[in-house]
Amino acid sequence: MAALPFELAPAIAALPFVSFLIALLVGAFAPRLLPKGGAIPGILATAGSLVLSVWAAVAVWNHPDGMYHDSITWVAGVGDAAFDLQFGILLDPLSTMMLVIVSLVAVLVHVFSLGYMNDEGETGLPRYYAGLGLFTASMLSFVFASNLLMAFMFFELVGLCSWLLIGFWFREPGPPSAAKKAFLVTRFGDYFFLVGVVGVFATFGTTAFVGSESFPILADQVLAGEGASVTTFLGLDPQAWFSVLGLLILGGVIGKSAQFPLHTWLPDAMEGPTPVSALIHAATMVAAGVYLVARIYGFYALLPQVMALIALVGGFTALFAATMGVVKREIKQVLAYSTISQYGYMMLGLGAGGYVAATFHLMTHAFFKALLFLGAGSVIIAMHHNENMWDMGGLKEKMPVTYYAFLSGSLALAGIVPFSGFWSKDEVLYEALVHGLESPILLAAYAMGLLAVFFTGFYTFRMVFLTFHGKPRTDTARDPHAVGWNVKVPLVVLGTLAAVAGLVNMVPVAEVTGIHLEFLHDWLDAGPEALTAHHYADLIPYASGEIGSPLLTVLLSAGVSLGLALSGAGAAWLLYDVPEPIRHTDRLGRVKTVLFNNYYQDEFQVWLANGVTLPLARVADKFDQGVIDGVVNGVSSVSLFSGGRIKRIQTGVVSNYAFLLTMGLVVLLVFIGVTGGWF
Amino acid sequence: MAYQLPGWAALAPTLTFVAAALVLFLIDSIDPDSENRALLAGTATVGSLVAAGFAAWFLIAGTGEEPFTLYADSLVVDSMSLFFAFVFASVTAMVVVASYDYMRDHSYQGEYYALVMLAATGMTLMPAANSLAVVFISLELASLPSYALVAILKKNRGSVEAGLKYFLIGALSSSILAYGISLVYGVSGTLLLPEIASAVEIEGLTGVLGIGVLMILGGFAFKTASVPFHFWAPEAYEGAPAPISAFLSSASKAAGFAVAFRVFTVAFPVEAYVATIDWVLAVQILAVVTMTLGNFAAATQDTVKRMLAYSSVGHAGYALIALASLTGTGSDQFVLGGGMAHLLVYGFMNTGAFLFVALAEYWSVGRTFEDYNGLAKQAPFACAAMTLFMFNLAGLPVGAGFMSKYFLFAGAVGAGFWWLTAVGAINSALSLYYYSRVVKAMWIEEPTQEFAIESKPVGLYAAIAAAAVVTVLLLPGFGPVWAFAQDAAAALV
Amino acid sequence: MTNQDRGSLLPGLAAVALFGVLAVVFVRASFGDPAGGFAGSEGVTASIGYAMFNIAHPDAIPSEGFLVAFLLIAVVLDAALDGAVLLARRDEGGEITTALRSDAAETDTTEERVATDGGTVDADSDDTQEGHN
Amino acid sequence: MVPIEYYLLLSAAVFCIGVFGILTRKNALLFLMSVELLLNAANINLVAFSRFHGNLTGQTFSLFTLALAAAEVAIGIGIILVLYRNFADVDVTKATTMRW
Repeated sequence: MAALPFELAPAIAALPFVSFLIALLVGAFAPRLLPKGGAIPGILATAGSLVLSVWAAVAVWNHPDGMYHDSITWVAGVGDAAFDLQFGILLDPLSTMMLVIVSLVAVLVHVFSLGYMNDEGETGLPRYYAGLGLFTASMLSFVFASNLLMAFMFFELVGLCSWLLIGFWFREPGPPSAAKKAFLVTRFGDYFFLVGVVGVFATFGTTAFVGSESFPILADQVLAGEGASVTTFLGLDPQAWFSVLGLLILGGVIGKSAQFPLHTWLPDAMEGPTPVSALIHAATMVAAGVYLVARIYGFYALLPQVMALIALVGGFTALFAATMGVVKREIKQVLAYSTISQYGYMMLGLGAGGYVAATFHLMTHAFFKALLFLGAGSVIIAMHHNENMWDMGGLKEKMPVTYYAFLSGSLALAGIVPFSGFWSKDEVLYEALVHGLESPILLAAYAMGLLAVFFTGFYTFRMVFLTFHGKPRTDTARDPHAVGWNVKVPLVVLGTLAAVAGLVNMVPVAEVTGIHLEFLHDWLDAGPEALTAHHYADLIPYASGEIGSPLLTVLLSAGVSLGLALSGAGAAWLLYDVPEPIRHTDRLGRVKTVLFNNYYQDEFQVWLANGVTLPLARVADKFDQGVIDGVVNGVSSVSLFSGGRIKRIQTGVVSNYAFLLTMGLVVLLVFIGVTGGWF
Repeated sequence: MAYQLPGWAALAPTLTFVAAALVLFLIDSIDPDSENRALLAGTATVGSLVAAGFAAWFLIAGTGEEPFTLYADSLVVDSMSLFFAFVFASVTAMVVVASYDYMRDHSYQGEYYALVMLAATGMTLMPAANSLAVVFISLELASLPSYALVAILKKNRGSVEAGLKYFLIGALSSSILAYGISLVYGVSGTLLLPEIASAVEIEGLTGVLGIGVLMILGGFAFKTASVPFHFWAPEAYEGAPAPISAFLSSASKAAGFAVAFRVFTVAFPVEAYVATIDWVLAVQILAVVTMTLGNFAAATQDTVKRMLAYSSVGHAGYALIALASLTGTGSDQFVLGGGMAHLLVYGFMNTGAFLFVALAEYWSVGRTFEDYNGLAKQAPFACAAMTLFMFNLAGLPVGAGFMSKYFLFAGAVGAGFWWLTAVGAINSALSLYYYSRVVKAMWIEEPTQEFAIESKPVGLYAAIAAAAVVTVLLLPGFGPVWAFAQDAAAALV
Repeated sequence: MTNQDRGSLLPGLAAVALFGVLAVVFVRASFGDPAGGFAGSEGVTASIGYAMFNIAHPDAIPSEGFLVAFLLIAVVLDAALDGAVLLARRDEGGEITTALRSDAAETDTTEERVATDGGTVDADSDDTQEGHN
Repeated sequence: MVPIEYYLLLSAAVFCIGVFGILTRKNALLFLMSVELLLNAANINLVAFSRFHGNLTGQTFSLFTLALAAAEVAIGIGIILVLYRNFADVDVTKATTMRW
C-alpha cells in the first residue's frame, strides 16, 4: 500500500483532463453554464494538480526509496518475441520537480488568460480552455510516464494540443499555416523517435526507465560486458547500435525542443495566443525534449559520440538563435528566438555532462521565460495587440508592475547576477568548460555558448529599452490600455521566482565560501540509485580539466560570462536607451554617420554593435529565413511536386494500366529471376 | 457431456453469409419490387452480425487452436481464418447498416445486399482455403460480386467507369493468378498448400516454379491493391458508392492479405525459397513502391474520396511489411501478428473514413477538400469521428491505429528489416499532411457554401459511431487483439 | 461501334517481352520423366466425377477432392448471374424492360435522378455544385 | 509422347497472345475474348501437367476454370452494356473521367 500522495498521483493528470472534458462538453451543449468560458474549472484543476504535485514531491523526499513506481500491463506479450507494454507512473525527484513546474506555470497561465482572453472579448473560449486542459493533462502524463512508449504517446498528444492552440485564431491566415508547420516539423522529428522506440523495444525487450530491467541499466551491463546480451541490428556492435538508437530518439528531442535545424516552427508558433506561447512554447512543451534526454540520461551517458553531438547542436543553436534575436522587430519574435537559444544551453549542458546544470536551467528558464511571455502579453494588451517594438517606448511609467516584473525576467535571461538565470547558465557553461578543457569538441560548443551570452544580453536589453524606455513612439503607446489584477498577479509571482529561484543551487558561492548551498544537486541525488546525479556523473565519458585551481576555474567561468552579458547589455544601453532610438539595422551602410552624430562617446562598442553584431545577426537571420526555412518548405514542396508527377501515371486509360501492370510483372520476373539465377 | 458440434459447423461464419444471401434472394424473388428497405438491410445486418458473433465465439472458445481440416483437406479452419472472418463480418455489418441510408432511393436493393453477402462469403473462405483451387475460386467469389457492386449506379458515369476498370484489371490479374497456379501445379503435381511445400522439387525447375510463385503473388497484389497491380484502386474506390468503397478497401483488401499470408507461409516457406526464388525480396520491393506511390499520390489529390483511395493503397504497403519481413525464424510470428492486428484495426478506421464520405455524399456536400470547409459546425459529431479516423490512419496515438502500426513496425525491426520501418515511418510523416488537410477543412476553414443538411441519417451515423467507438476502444483493449493476432499468426508459422 | 478498334501496337511489346521471359525459362527447364499415363482402371470421366464429389473409389485415377470447389462454383455462378442481370436490366419509369436488348444506342429518357453519388459527374450534367474534377 | 515443354511453350504463346490483345485492342468485347485466351492458356498447362503427373487434379481444376471464365464473361457483358449506355461506345479507352 503506497502512501496517499502516491495513490493520488494519477489525479495530477486526471484533474486537467476533467477540466478539458468540462470545457468541451459543457461548452458544446450549454455554454452559458460554463463560468468564464471554462477558465474557472481549468484554474481549479491545475491548482489541484499543483497541490498534489507538491505533495508528491514532499513524499518522494521522505520516501526511503526516493521514488514511487507503479504500472499496469496494457498489452501482454505473446509468443516467442514477447514483450509487455505497460502504463506506469514514475515519481522521482526529477519528475516531481517537473510536475511542480508544469502545474505551477499552468495555473498562472490560466489566471493570466482571464485577462488576455476573457477580458478582451475573445470568442471560442471553451475551445481555448479545453485545449489548455488537454495540453496540461498530456504534459503532466508525459512527465510522470514510466517508460519510453508511454512517453512517446503523450509526446505526440502535446504536439496535437500545440497544433490546436496555435491555430486558435483560425480565421486569420497566419495561425493555421503556422499550426500546420509546427505540427509537421515536430512530427518529422517524432517519426525518428518512433523508430527509436521500436528499436529500443526490439533491442532490449523493454522501454522502462527504472528498475533492474530498464533499458539504460541493460545497456550499461551490455557495454560493461556483463549480463544478458541483446539483439543488435545492421551488424553493428552494441556501442554503435545504441548510438543509432540514441540518435533516433534525439530526432524527436530536436524537433520538440526546437533545436537546429528543426527549430523553424517555433518562431511561427508565435501566431498563437500569448498565454499559449508562455505555457507551451516556452515553459513546458518545448522542455519535453530536454526533459526526455534528462529522463534517460543513464542511456545517453553511455554514448560519448552522441553526447558530443548533443553538446554541439546545443551550443550552435544557442549562438545561432541568439544572433537572430538581435534583428527582430516583434517582441514575441525576440522571445521565440531567445527560447530556442536557451534550450540550446540546456542541450549544451546535457551534452557536456552537466545533468544537474541543465535541469537547473530548465527550471529557472521555465519561470523567467513564462514571465517574459506573460509580460509581453501584458504589453500586447496595453498596445491593443500591436507587437511591433518600434511602435512602443516609454511604457515604464504607464505600467510599472509589468515593467519591473519584465525587468526581473530580463535580468535573469541575460544572466546578470544574482537573478536566477545567472546561476543556471553559469553552471551550464562551467560544466562545458571543465569538460571541454579535455575535449576539443566540447570546447567548441562551449565557445559558441559563451559567445551567445553577449548576444543574449544585447537582444534582451534592446527589447527592454525599446519597449519600456525612451519616449512613446505612437499614440497607442502614449495611452495604453490598462491591465487588470489577473494579469498582474501571475507577473508578480513569476517575477519573484525569476529573481530568487537561482538561489537553490549557487555553485560559485558554494565554491568560494565552502558553505553547502547546492540544494538542487541534493534533491536530484535523492532518488533511486540508477537515477541519481552522481550515478550519471560516474557514467559521464568525459574527463575534467581546470584552469589553475578549481576555485579559479569557477570564478573565471562566472566572471567571463557575467562580463559578456554585461557588455551585451551595455551595448544595448548605449544604442537603444535614448529618447529616439534609431533602427540601426537599417543603417548599416551609414556607419560613419551614426558614429559621428550620435555615439562618438564609445566608438568601440558601437563598432562592435554595428560592425560585427548586426551584420552577423543579419547573416544568421538570412540563413535561417532563406536556407533552413527554405529546406523545410522545400522538402514538402518536393514531396508534393513528385507526388504530382507520380500520380500522372494514373492516366485514366485502362489499357495503359494493363500495360504498366504487365511491364511491372515482367520487370519483377526478370529481377527476381536474375537474383535467383533462373536464367 | 459436452455436445460435440460436427466439423462443418466450424464454417458457421461462411454458412451464415450464404444463408443470408439465399434469404435475400428469396425475399427478392417473392417481391421483386420490394421497397421494404428495412427488411432487406435488416436481413443483411443480422446475417453479418451473426457471422461476426460466430467468429468471435469460436475465437474465444478456442475452436481454432487445433486446426480443422475439412473436405479432403481443401479447407482449414484455424484461429487465423476465424480472426479474419471476424474482420470481414464486422466490416460487412458496418457497410450494410450504412447502406440502409445511402441506397435509400435506389432500385435493386435486394440484389445489392445479396451481392454484398456473397462477396463476404468469398472473403471468409479465402483465409480458410487450403488448396489453390479453393483459393482461386473463393477469390473469384469475392471479386465477381464486387465488380457488379462498383458499377451498380448504372446511370452514373463514374460508377460505370470504375466498374469497367476494376473488372478489366481484375480479369487480367485473375488470369495471371490462374496461370501461376497452373505452373505451380506443374512443378509440384498437387494443389494442396502443405503438399506443395513438401512435394516441390526445385532441381531444374526453379524458373518455372518461380514464375508461378510470382504470378500468384501478382494475383494477390491485385486483391490488396499493391503497386503495380493497384491501378484499378483509385478509380474503383472513387467511383463506387462510398459504402462499397469502404467494403473493398477494408474487407476485400484484408482478404487478399489473409490469403497471401496463408499461401506464402504454408506453401512457399521462406527458408526453402530464399536462395532461389526470393519472393520476400519481391514483396519488399512491392511494399516500398506501394507505400511511397500511395502516399505521394494521395498528398496531391483535390478530392477527399480519391485521397482516401490512394491512402488505402499506401496502407496496403504498410500491411505488405508483414509479408516482407518474414525470415523463417522466430520473429515471423510477431510480425505476421502485427500485420493481422493492423488489418483488424484498419478495417474499422478505414471503413469509418469512407462511411463519412458516404455521409457527405448523402448530404451532397461535394467532393473536394474545400467543399468540406466548416462542415464541423453543422455536424460536429460526425466530423469528430472523421477527425479520429484521420488521426488514426496517420498513426497518432488517439486510437488503436497507432498501436497496430507500432507493433507492425516493431515486428519488422525485430526481424532485422529496420529500413522497411524507416520507409514506413517517412511515409507516415507525409500521410499526416493530407489527413490533416481534411481535419483542417472541417474544423478550421470558414464554410464556402451553404450546407443543405436536413437530416441526420440513422444508419450512417450508427455505422460511423460504431467504427469510431471500436477504433478508440481498441486502444486500451489492444491486449486481447494482440493475443488473438498472435494466435492467428502462430497457426501459420 | 468503335471506329478504330486497334490501338497502338507499341504496348504489345510488353506481351512480347513477357513471352520472351516465359520462353527462356520454359525451354531451359528440365522436367523429369512423365508418370506415363494414368493409374487406375476407371475412365477419366468417371474419375473426374468421383473427384468432384470427394468419393473415394478404389479404382479411380488419383485426384484431390473438389467438393468444396464444386459447391463454391455453384455460388459463384449464382452471384455472376445475379450481377449480370442486375447490370443488364433496363428500367424505364419503374418498368423493367427486356434485358440484353440490342438497340443499345438508346438515349436515356428517364428524368429520374441518380439517387446516390458515386463517381465524378460527367462534364455536361447540370450538376453545377460539383465542378471540380 | 509429346514432351511437356512443348505444351508449356504453347500455353505461353496463347497467354502472351491474350496479353497482346488486351494491350492493343480498345474494344471491350475483344478484351473479354483475350481474357478467355489467358484462362485457356492456364487450362492447357493444367491438362498437360495432369497427364504428366498421372493424377486428375489438374484436369478437374481446369473444368472449374472454364466455369469461372463463363461467370466472368457474364459479369463482363453486364458491365459492357452499362458502359455502352453511358458512353455510347464500347471503347475501353473512352471512359477516362477519373484520373490522376
